[in-house]
Amino acid sequence: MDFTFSEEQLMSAGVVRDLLADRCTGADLRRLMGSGEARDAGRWQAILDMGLPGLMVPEAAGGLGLSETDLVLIAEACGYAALPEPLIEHAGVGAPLLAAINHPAAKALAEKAAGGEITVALGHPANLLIADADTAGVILIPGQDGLHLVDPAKATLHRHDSIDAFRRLFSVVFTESTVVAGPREMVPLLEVALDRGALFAAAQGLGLAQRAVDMAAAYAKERVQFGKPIGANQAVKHHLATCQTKIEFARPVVHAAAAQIGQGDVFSRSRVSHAKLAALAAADLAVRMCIQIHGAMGYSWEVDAHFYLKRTIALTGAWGDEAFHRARVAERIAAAAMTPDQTFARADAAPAEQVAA
Amino acid sequence: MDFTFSEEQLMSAGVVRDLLADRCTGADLRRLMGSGEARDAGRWQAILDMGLPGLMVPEAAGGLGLSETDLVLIAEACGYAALPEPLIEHAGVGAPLLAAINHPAAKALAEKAAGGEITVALGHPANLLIADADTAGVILIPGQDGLHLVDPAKATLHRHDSIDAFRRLFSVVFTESTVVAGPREMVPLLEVALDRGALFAAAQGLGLAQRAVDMAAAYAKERVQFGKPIGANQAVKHHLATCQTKIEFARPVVHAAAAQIGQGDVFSRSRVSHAKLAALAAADLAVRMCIQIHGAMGYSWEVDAHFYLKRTIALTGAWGDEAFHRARVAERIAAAAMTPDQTFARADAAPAEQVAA
Amino acid sequence: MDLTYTAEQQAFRAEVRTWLEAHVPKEPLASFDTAEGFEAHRAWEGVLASGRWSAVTWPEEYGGRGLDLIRWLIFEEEYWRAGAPGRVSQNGVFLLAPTMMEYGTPEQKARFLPKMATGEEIWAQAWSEPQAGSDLAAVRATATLDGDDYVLNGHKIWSSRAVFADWAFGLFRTEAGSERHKGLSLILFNLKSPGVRVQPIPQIDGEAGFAEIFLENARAPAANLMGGEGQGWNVCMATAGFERGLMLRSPARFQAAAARLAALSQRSMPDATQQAAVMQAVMDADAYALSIYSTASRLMAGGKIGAEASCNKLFWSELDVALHKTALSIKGAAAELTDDTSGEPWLDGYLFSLAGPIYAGANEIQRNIIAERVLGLPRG
Amino acid sequence: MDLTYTAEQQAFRAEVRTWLEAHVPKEPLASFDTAEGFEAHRAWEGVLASGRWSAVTWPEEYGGRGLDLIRWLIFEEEYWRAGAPGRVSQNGVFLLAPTMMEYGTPEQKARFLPKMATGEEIWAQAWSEPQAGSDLAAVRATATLDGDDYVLNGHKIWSSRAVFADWAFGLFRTEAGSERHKGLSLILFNLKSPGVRVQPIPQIDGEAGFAEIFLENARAPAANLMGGEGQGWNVCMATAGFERGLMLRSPARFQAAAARLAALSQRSMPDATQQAAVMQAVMDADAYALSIYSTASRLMAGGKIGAEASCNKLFWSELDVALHKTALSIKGAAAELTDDTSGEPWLDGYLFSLAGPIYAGANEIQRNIIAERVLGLPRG
Repeated sequence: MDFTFSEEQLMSAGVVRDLLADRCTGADLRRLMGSGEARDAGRWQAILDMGLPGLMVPEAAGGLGLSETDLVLIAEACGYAALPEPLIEHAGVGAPLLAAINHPAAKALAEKAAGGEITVALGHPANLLIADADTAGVILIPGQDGLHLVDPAKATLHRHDSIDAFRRLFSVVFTESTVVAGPREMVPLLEVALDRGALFAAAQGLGLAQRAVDMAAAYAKERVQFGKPIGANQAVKHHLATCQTKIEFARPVVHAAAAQIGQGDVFSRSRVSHAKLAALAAADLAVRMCIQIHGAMGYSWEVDAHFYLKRTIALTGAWGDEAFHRARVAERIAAAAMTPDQTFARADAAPAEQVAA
Repeated sequence: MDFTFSEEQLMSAGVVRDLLADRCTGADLRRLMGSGEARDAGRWQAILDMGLPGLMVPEAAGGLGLSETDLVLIAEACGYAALPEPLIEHAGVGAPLLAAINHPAAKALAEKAAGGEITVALGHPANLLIADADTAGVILIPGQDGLHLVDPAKATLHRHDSIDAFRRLFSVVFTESTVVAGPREMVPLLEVALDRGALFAAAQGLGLAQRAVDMAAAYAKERVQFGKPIGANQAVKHHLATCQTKIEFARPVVHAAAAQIGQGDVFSRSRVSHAKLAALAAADLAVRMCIQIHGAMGYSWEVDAHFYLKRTIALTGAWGDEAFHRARVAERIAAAAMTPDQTFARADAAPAEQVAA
Repeated sequence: MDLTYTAEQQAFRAEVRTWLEAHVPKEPLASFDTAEGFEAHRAWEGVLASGRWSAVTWPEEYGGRGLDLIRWLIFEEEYWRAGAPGRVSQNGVFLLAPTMMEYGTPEQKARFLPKMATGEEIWAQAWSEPQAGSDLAAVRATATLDGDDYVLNGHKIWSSRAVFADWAFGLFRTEAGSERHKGLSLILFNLKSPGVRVQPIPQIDGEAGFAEIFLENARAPAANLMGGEGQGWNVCMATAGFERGLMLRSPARFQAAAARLAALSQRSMPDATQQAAVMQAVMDADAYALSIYSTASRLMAGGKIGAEASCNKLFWSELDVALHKTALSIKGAAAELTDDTSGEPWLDGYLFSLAGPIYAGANEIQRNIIAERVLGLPRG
Repeated sequence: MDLTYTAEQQAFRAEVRTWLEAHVPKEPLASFDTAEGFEAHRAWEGVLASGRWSAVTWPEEYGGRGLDLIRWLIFEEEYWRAGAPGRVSQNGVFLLAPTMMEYGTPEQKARFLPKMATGEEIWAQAWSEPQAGSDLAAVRATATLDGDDYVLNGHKIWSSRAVFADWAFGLFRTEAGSERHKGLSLILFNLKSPGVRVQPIPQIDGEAGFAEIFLENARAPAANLMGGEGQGWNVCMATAGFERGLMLRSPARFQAAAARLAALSQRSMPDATQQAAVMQAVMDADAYALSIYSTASRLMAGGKIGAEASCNKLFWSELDVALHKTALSIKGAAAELTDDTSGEPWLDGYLFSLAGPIYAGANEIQRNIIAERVLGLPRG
């Protein structure tokens, strides 16, 4: 039982955080939006240079062979910066999914995906549309007959606008494709993808929440009304303390979900769902409070709060909406006893009674 | 459309409020509790002298022939004082029920009930037990074969303890009784009783909520910590402002429910239920905040807050619990359109289209 | 107490309904925060005025119908029931006009009210300044008498509708060196006059719902002073009273939204949490309506609007956020889409609701007011 | 990161479970706020101590097992799973002892800790005074050195367990004329000694869970000063750190309550609102447990407990109220009955939960602390 991150994990996340603090500021976001381009080429290259796209791809497939626990803090950092590029969906969901497919057409692309030369977009029943399909090198789309590998260049993409301008969502129509996994193989692949998608949405939610609190606290220290900084008012303090508390009790759930996701049982699924619910609820409250504390400023385009607000709205509905994740928590409650020794329950664990015998 | 009380209604409530401010203080409550008696004889006599027990009994049956609208402010005043005597259950539910029964055995007692010579206790399916059965002159108990009129002296009463020491709750076993209403007549009688019971519980809840806020505000003005009255802290202000807002938006619902209760349709039932939910929710928050603002004092027996807390707990579960009343609101939502012109909808009203035609 | 409508009130409702059915545009107008939408909404104000429905509570001489508050509520219910357009002239008709009725000169009323009623002149409010948000008394903009004119200088901000509006009413310091609440005056000025520069401020949705107003030696006739020199704070507070009170947000608006939410919920498969939230939203919208009916009755019986009106703002703004959040939660993965095919603008409504707790006195200020003026707690 | 228990940790859990199954009283003990119940709980402390389970994290020399925090958590999980009695010696074992380990003299540790571990001496805390509640620095009680003794005078209040306890630890002003945080000292005194009068204070449930302590020239040996004269505030804050932190409320307590709530819900017919609340309670109890595991791991890896520990108190106290409120809501008409036949003390639990947001630093103070120390907002 060790609920701490390694030095390496903390350090990698710190490097990403520093990179994004430097290259993913509000001004950077506005410039990218103005350009109409999908990615900031320089920032994306810097991300590729860190080897992040292949972080969760097995070493045999050209990746770093690391796990969700190694990516979760990085995902927080990306949420903190509201990163536009699809690093997390690619590195956390698409690339490892592609690498897990036992089919030559997939194998042929897995190394490129690991290196970040191409990104992988995924159609998933939990999502209405396919994110970043236009910039992807390959799109995976489930069908009745299995998982289709689609070349974006040979498909028809129709963009749907999200309130978050950096979300590039598409409906995809295709005629040419390769079925790379049969219906039965596809199911577990999609299950794992959903859990990962939800986990990393949660992690980004944590980052968004903390960013909103930090931004509001910074403003509250500076903005003077009635002759004192507004942050000296208990109302402002207590709003932010409530937000910070929500963050503090979402964070360990997200981290535990990352560590337990591999169990793939009712307990780990419930934990992932709890993580997503708690982290996005924290983000929801924090971004609203951030806007509120900024007053009319907070409601203006000029202040960055709306970027965090919109990303929060998007991630709340992505990779399983609230009702979906609450249902998974309800399943766990119904599935087995919840005595206090069951915090880290696993479906395959010997009951404690047997250990005692 | 006139949503105001008459001068007489306001005045009567004022008289009751003054009477109870004088004769139903915290010290009075403690003295009564110490005595082990059911009622404060002097206070009860003063209430009888005002003619309140027969307020809703028809004049022909010896009452004042008034309506729920005439009693609702008085019920608020009784809640404000956490009155131990069963004035509201008797005057608002028991006495008019007895007077509405078309049977000689009931008629024979109705006038006594109107004069307050005896009180009427009622067994109702919405309640687990029968309140004030021991001091009642007559108990009405529904059965398979209709409504039984029971003489308490000839029944076996077993008291069950409520957290509210002034709630006298009994299970009643009887062998002798008179069936005063057949099963079919009984149903509407019990429906009306339930709505009245819930309405007046709501009104008392409003009173409890306002008492808790007033008490907390008074303490917050006096109690000094860190060199200033604690009421100067925004946290205390905002807690109480939130409570007061809940009261302000429960009160008109309770008053509207009193005015509409006679409709006896899905709309008026939903309004009564909304009133009970909103008023008791306001009371719940207000009593907890009252305790919180008093600090450790608030958690002590010496401060009166616990009387209001306990009455709130009792009234929340009485005359239909929260789930019951939410289900009635859900019924109304499902029953008919909720366009903004339907605020005062009635089942028997001609639709506006027809009025226009 | 009698919560049934009179035959006359029912007939009035029928009249309103008939007129609206004949006149409400079948397609929603473009947002009034665009140039095109603003003019479309201005034209709708003209249509309303042609039926004498644009300012129903005003005296007839200025284009109103002299309706009592209950009929105003009935009108609003029918207006929202019909899905009629938002009111681009709200700042004028519901905020400035009641103040002008009380404090304006006969000349001001004759000059401004009729064109306000027809939409010929649309008004913006110009109260806040960069350093005077919640702390409105920190106003620095000045008005200096020069002959028959006030010369206006300063920088107003968060002025809603100002991008396209014709006139504005603002708070100015008329006494040099005065501080806080003293020495302020309410002055009406033309937004198209020389020395006035309006700079749109994009909101979080990208639309320019409000603007900055830069005043450099702009001029307003001295006759445009309202309520007396140095009386600006009191006059302004009277306006704020109306604003927080009845007319800023008519209950029908929230009841219409709650009804849409209930319908959305009925055709979706909400989970337990969402069902609970839908029911709460419906109850809260009703409670708000009942409260306003109650206040309206009290006012009609000669009572006064009190500090408890601060509770209104708090209640509807929080209800509005919760209601729209619930809708987005039910929409789930579709919540983020701006081209949502259902035609119900839940996302826009949610973004708009977030302004509610901020403007017209932030909710933190409202809670202070309730605690201090209603409950008598000491100032901090 | 590895969230699986080691074989040793699993074996430890099995050992705890086996011992508890053999020793936990089959019937619940009477409340420790009654004379009879207090002695029954004291006896249970003796039974725990006989198995060396009464203070598992203490060093072995004082009666503990020197367990790390993960094993402490495992012990607590099994303790609450077994439904074992509440800990009457909590003030001593979990509050005073950690402070004594850090600030006490070797003589103090040898004198006090072993008897604390066995329940022979049960401790009360004596911090608050009538004018020093949330504002603890307003303490007025004095301790004046007279020969080898401190002479204690003053009036302590809200002293939990003091009605029947043997000893108390309290904050006294040792420097005459000192103000606020200066000149305070932490002194251990015997509640049975002359000049000490303990007056029970009935709580809202009628039981005397706390007491006033009147000190009139009571004496405590100078050797009972802990942490140095004038160091009382710092020592006391260290205690508060532990209190708000890990040990005041072990997560297993809330998980056990949440499990009971889920079971209650499953055998009742909760409506949508109640179902949503049950699920939230379960998630919150789990979140609290995960947070404490995370903190425990960090501390074991050499990290420090930080100001974010203030979040703990806030979180568990609000969770506890919501959880019990939900249970009462589900019980409906039966909620008010004190002789509820289900045998689950939801009503007692609810009343008890209401003390949570008040004691050990009211939640308002906790929010200030979080805002000022964690987020760096300016003091008011």
